[in-house]
Amino acid sequence: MMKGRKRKSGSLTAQMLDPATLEQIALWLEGAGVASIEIETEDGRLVRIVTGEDAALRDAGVDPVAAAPVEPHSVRPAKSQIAGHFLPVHPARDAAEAAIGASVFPEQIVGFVGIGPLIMPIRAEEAGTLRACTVGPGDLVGYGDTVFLIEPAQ
Amino acid sequence: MSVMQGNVLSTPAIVATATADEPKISMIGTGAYLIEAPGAFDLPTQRRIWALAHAVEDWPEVREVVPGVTNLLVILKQTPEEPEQLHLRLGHEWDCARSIDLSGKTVEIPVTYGGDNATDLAAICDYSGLSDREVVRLHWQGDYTVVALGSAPGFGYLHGLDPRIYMPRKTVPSLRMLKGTVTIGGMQTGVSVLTGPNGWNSIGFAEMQMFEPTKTPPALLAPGDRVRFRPERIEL
Amino acid sequence: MIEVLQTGPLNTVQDLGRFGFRNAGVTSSGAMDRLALMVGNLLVGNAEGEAALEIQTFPFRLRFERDMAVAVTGADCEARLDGRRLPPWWAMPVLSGQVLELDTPRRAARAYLCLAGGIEVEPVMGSRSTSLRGGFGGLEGRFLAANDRLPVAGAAGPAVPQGGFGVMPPETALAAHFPAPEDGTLLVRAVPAGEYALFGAEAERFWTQTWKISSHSDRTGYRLSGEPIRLASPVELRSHGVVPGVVQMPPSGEPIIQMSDANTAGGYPKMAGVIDVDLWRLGQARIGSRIRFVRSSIAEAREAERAVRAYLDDVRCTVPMLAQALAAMSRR
Amino acid sequence: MMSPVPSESAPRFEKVLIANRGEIALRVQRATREMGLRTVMICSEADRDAPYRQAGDEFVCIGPASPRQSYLNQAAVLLAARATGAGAIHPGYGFLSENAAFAEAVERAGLIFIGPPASAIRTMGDKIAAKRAMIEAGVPCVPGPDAALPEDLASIAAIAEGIGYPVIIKAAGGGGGRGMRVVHDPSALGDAVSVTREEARRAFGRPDLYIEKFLAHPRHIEFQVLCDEHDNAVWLGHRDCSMQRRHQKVVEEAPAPAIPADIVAAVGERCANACRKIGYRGAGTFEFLYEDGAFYFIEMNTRLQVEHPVTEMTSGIDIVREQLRVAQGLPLTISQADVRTYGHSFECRINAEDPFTFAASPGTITAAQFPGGPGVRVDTHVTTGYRVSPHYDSLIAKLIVHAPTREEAIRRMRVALADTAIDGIATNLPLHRELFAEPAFCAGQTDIHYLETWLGERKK
Repeated sequence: MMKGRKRKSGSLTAQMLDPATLEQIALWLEGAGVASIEIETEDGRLVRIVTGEDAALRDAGVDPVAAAPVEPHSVRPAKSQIAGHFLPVHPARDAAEAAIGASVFPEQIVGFVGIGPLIMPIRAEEAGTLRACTVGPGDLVGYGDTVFLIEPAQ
Repeated sequence: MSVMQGNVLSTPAIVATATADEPKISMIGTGAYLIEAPGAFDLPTQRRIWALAHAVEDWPEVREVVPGVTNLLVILKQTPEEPEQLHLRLGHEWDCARSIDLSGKTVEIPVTYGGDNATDLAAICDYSGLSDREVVRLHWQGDYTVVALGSAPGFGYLHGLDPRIYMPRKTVPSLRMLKGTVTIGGMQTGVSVLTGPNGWNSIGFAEMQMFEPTKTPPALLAPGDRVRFRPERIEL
Repeated sequence: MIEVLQTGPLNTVQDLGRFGFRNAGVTSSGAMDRLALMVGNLLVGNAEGEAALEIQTFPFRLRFERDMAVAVTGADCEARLDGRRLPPWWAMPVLSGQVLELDTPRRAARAYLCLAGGIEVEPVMGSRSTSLRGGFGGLEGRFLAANDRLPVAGAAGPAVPQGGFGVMPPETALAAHFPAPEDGTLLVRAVPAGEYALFGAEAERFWTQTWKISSHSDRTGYRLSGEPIRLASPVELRSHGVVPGVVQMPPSGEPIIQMSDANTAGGYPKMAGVIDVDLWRLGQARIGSRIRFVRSSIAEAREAERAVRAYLDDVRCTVPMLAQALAAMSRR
Repeated sequence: MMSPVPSESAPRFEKVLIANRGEIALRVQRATREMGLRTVMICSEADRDAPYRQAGDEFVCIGPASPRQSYLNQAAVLLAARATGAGAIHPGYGFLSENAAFAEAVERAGLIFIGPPASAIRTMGDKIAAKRAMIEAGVPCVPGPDAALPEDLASIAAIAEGIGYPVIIKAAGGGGGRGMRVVHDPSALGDAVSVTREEARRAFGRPDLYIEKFLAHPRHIEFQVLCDEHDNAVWLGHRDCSMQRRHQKVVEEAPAPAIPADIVAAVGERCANACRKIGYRGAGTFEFLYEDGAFYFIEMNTRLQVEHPVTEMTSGIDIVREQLRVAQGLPLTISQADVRTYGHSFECRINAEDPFTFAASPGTITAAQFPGGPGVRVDTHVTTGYRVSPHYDSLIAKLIVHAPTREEAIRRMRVALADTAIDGIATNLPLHRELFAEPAFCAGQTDIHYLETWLGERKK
């Protein structure tokens, strides 16, 4: 069953500037060993999110030397094409189609949206690395809502 | 598929069936009732089963009926809402069922008795104490009635076998009995319709097509039909 | 047309089965997992009973010879379209020349490939199901072989959305209406049948023990292995009609469950009948896997049937909605 | 037949999807929440950041900005309801509110359409069928046969005589002044018929002509009705919506000034009866032209209307709440005997448009200030910083006042208008301010041509 968590869909900018989301993204970045990330919003603005110092990474058990170097380039969203509830993993499978940190190719399915008895895919628009998921399992997402952040391949 | 086939060719050695005068009505799963007539396997009982089949097949909840040997399987379109009610109605219908004599056609089947396909003839002779000629004669002189079709497409269970040539089915079935083999199983006889494992005893061979899927009806025989075997050749 | 490039044995064309000829000894045949077939058909806009391919031996590869919409349901075979991995229970448009590959599933036994319009082999006695035993129906009454080409009818329903879409698998969507497996043992609901009482106290073991599906199992029936349950003296019945789901007890004492290609007649004592609505789950049980019978009732069966019906209706109603919504969104 | 009244404890639905945007989405949502129901609000990409997004339980974007891809995308609306588990859909006004096919699709999907049955929407959407149904129910209609005129002039003259002069001859396929001729006396009939018929043949390819009573100076008067499933139908008084430009209402008031109470009551009763007769359900409006003490039915709006607040102010009845109750299968909270109207109410539609050229004025509102005080109601979805999208209707707020008398209500509206300020975009506030200073308007009883004439003269 879907979790009935209240979730508002909104623009990427609005989502980015939400303190809770910022904090969450920072956590993911830390988890991925990434120091900062720049996100291009739909109105062309660049939002840079910088995580704590190296010390914070060490505290989190992440070796800063091993942290992937992140060039200051933009991150692309993978969006839902329809309103429904986010399914990170296909209900008949044990694992996600693509894990955070994995490379994805254009059109690859990275997650799902459940609409009653049906399921719609969320796809990567271009090749890159799946960096973060911006919504929780079972959350209500809308048309055009960003669900994943993908760092494009060079 | 072979493993599941042996059981269908039954000889009523020990028969667990209904009590003296009440039919036994039971469900198989959620969508079928089996009505088993009381008493012996005889034509009057079988005719009453046919009458029951005839009465029930047009009930709106019934998808198909399958007459067996003194029994009737009633397959429903869906799981009944009130299974007890349906049980009672079937019982009542049996009470009302009177013998009907299906005005069947007469089918004459040319048979080559003996020969390569009559691998069990010797065993029947041993069991009955009759000569092979006697066995063959008693078989083709018989006047048979199709009791039911089943076990394989178009296979008819024939009633009317001379008790002198009753022969229990084999404990070890033949692995590849040819389609068209004329066989005896217990108190019944028939012509096999598929090539494959078979526990009945072979005494001859018939060329006649018993089943053609594209024909209407696809099966040559129907319950109530009369069957005569005509000895075309006897190779002993 | 579709062309089979690679296949194992025993993969056949199946629909919901052939009815009305059991009294002539003709088995009903039809998909082992009828629910997967129905859902697959609904996804591509077909009536729920159109003919599809039942794939139970792998690997299986096939090429589409024209653009069409297809759905793969049932067991998760890690399907790949031109090498690109597809989620299970998935429908999508395919292009002429594209190749679909299905690999041995890790769970479940059978996958269904439904095509918009349905496989257009000639119906025999009202059905396109293959009767392997009878040698008719489906593709010349036989199982598929490499280089076979099968005709596909024109699609009648709305177009399947470009990017593909899926359906909540019945196991998830209907979880509340089916008993969950216990330690990997499939729980199959059944009601006692005609000769149940003959087994007396022994019958209890039928429910309590775990049975293994033996390797002598196929579309005709599943032979189960376990601690035998025998009668004091063997009983044979007069030959009578049987249906899929009947659990027979041969003298060996190990049950046989008749499946889609069930014999039309039998004479072994009948211990129980699997409720119809649980047969699709049994159809996905693999050889070597374990099952346990759970005593059920007609009322419980009806309840589950209602839930399945509601699920199918929901899918039928929502699929065109999704297609229309996406079509309206892509029109400028 | 009375259907059983469902108990309050087993509602037909617990979650309502509001298939609309802007002020009406917010209006419906408030009533829904008051009733303890949960809400799903949908939006297009253009309305993603709508200020009301925080108010409901769930808020979800269903498609791109273009209405056809979102608010008019029936399947997307139904899917959103399916995805969120909403049991009912409130269509508001506009968009899908009078779409019989949508109402049917909602019911087919097992959901409740908060509005009349599809059949009623369909009947009332067909002008001829609606007129026939109203004649049958005894609601007065514009005199004139529903059939094309015969060929011979004598028969036509007899029909015209029966209707009473002046009459209007209309070409089938004509409209907007083309292919129409007003005939004031019998002597002019022959020429008018032959000229119009020729025009019809040439311009529209069909020679068919229709004849109708011509109303020179009608007022637009409408009756609000409410019906439930238990054979109760009430009318909640009437409104005057004559202040129109190109059929767009600009100012509405309740009650309509200076119409004898007995005539009003007779027509109101017939409207309620008509509802019972056609099996109507929910809220609806009967629109009439009124001239020389007589009402002529023009159409029925099978939905909630923009101007419903003026009736709420004078009757004290929450129309949206009643709609929701009816959809739950509950009876109306009131019977006709309970309906009491009091005082006078005005509504000004504040649009994001140039007040006199009426050119749409999308953009960001840099400051928004709304009035308050006794008898003042503002229905709006905009706040400072709101971006008015070019994709949708330009209505950004409704200013509603209520006072014991029409004169007091006018004074109250003047103050309210003065206290309203919307910066950053052009609005029609200046038009409203001028109108409420206009003596003829303030005197009341202006006809449907008044505003356009006044605007024309103002230009000179």
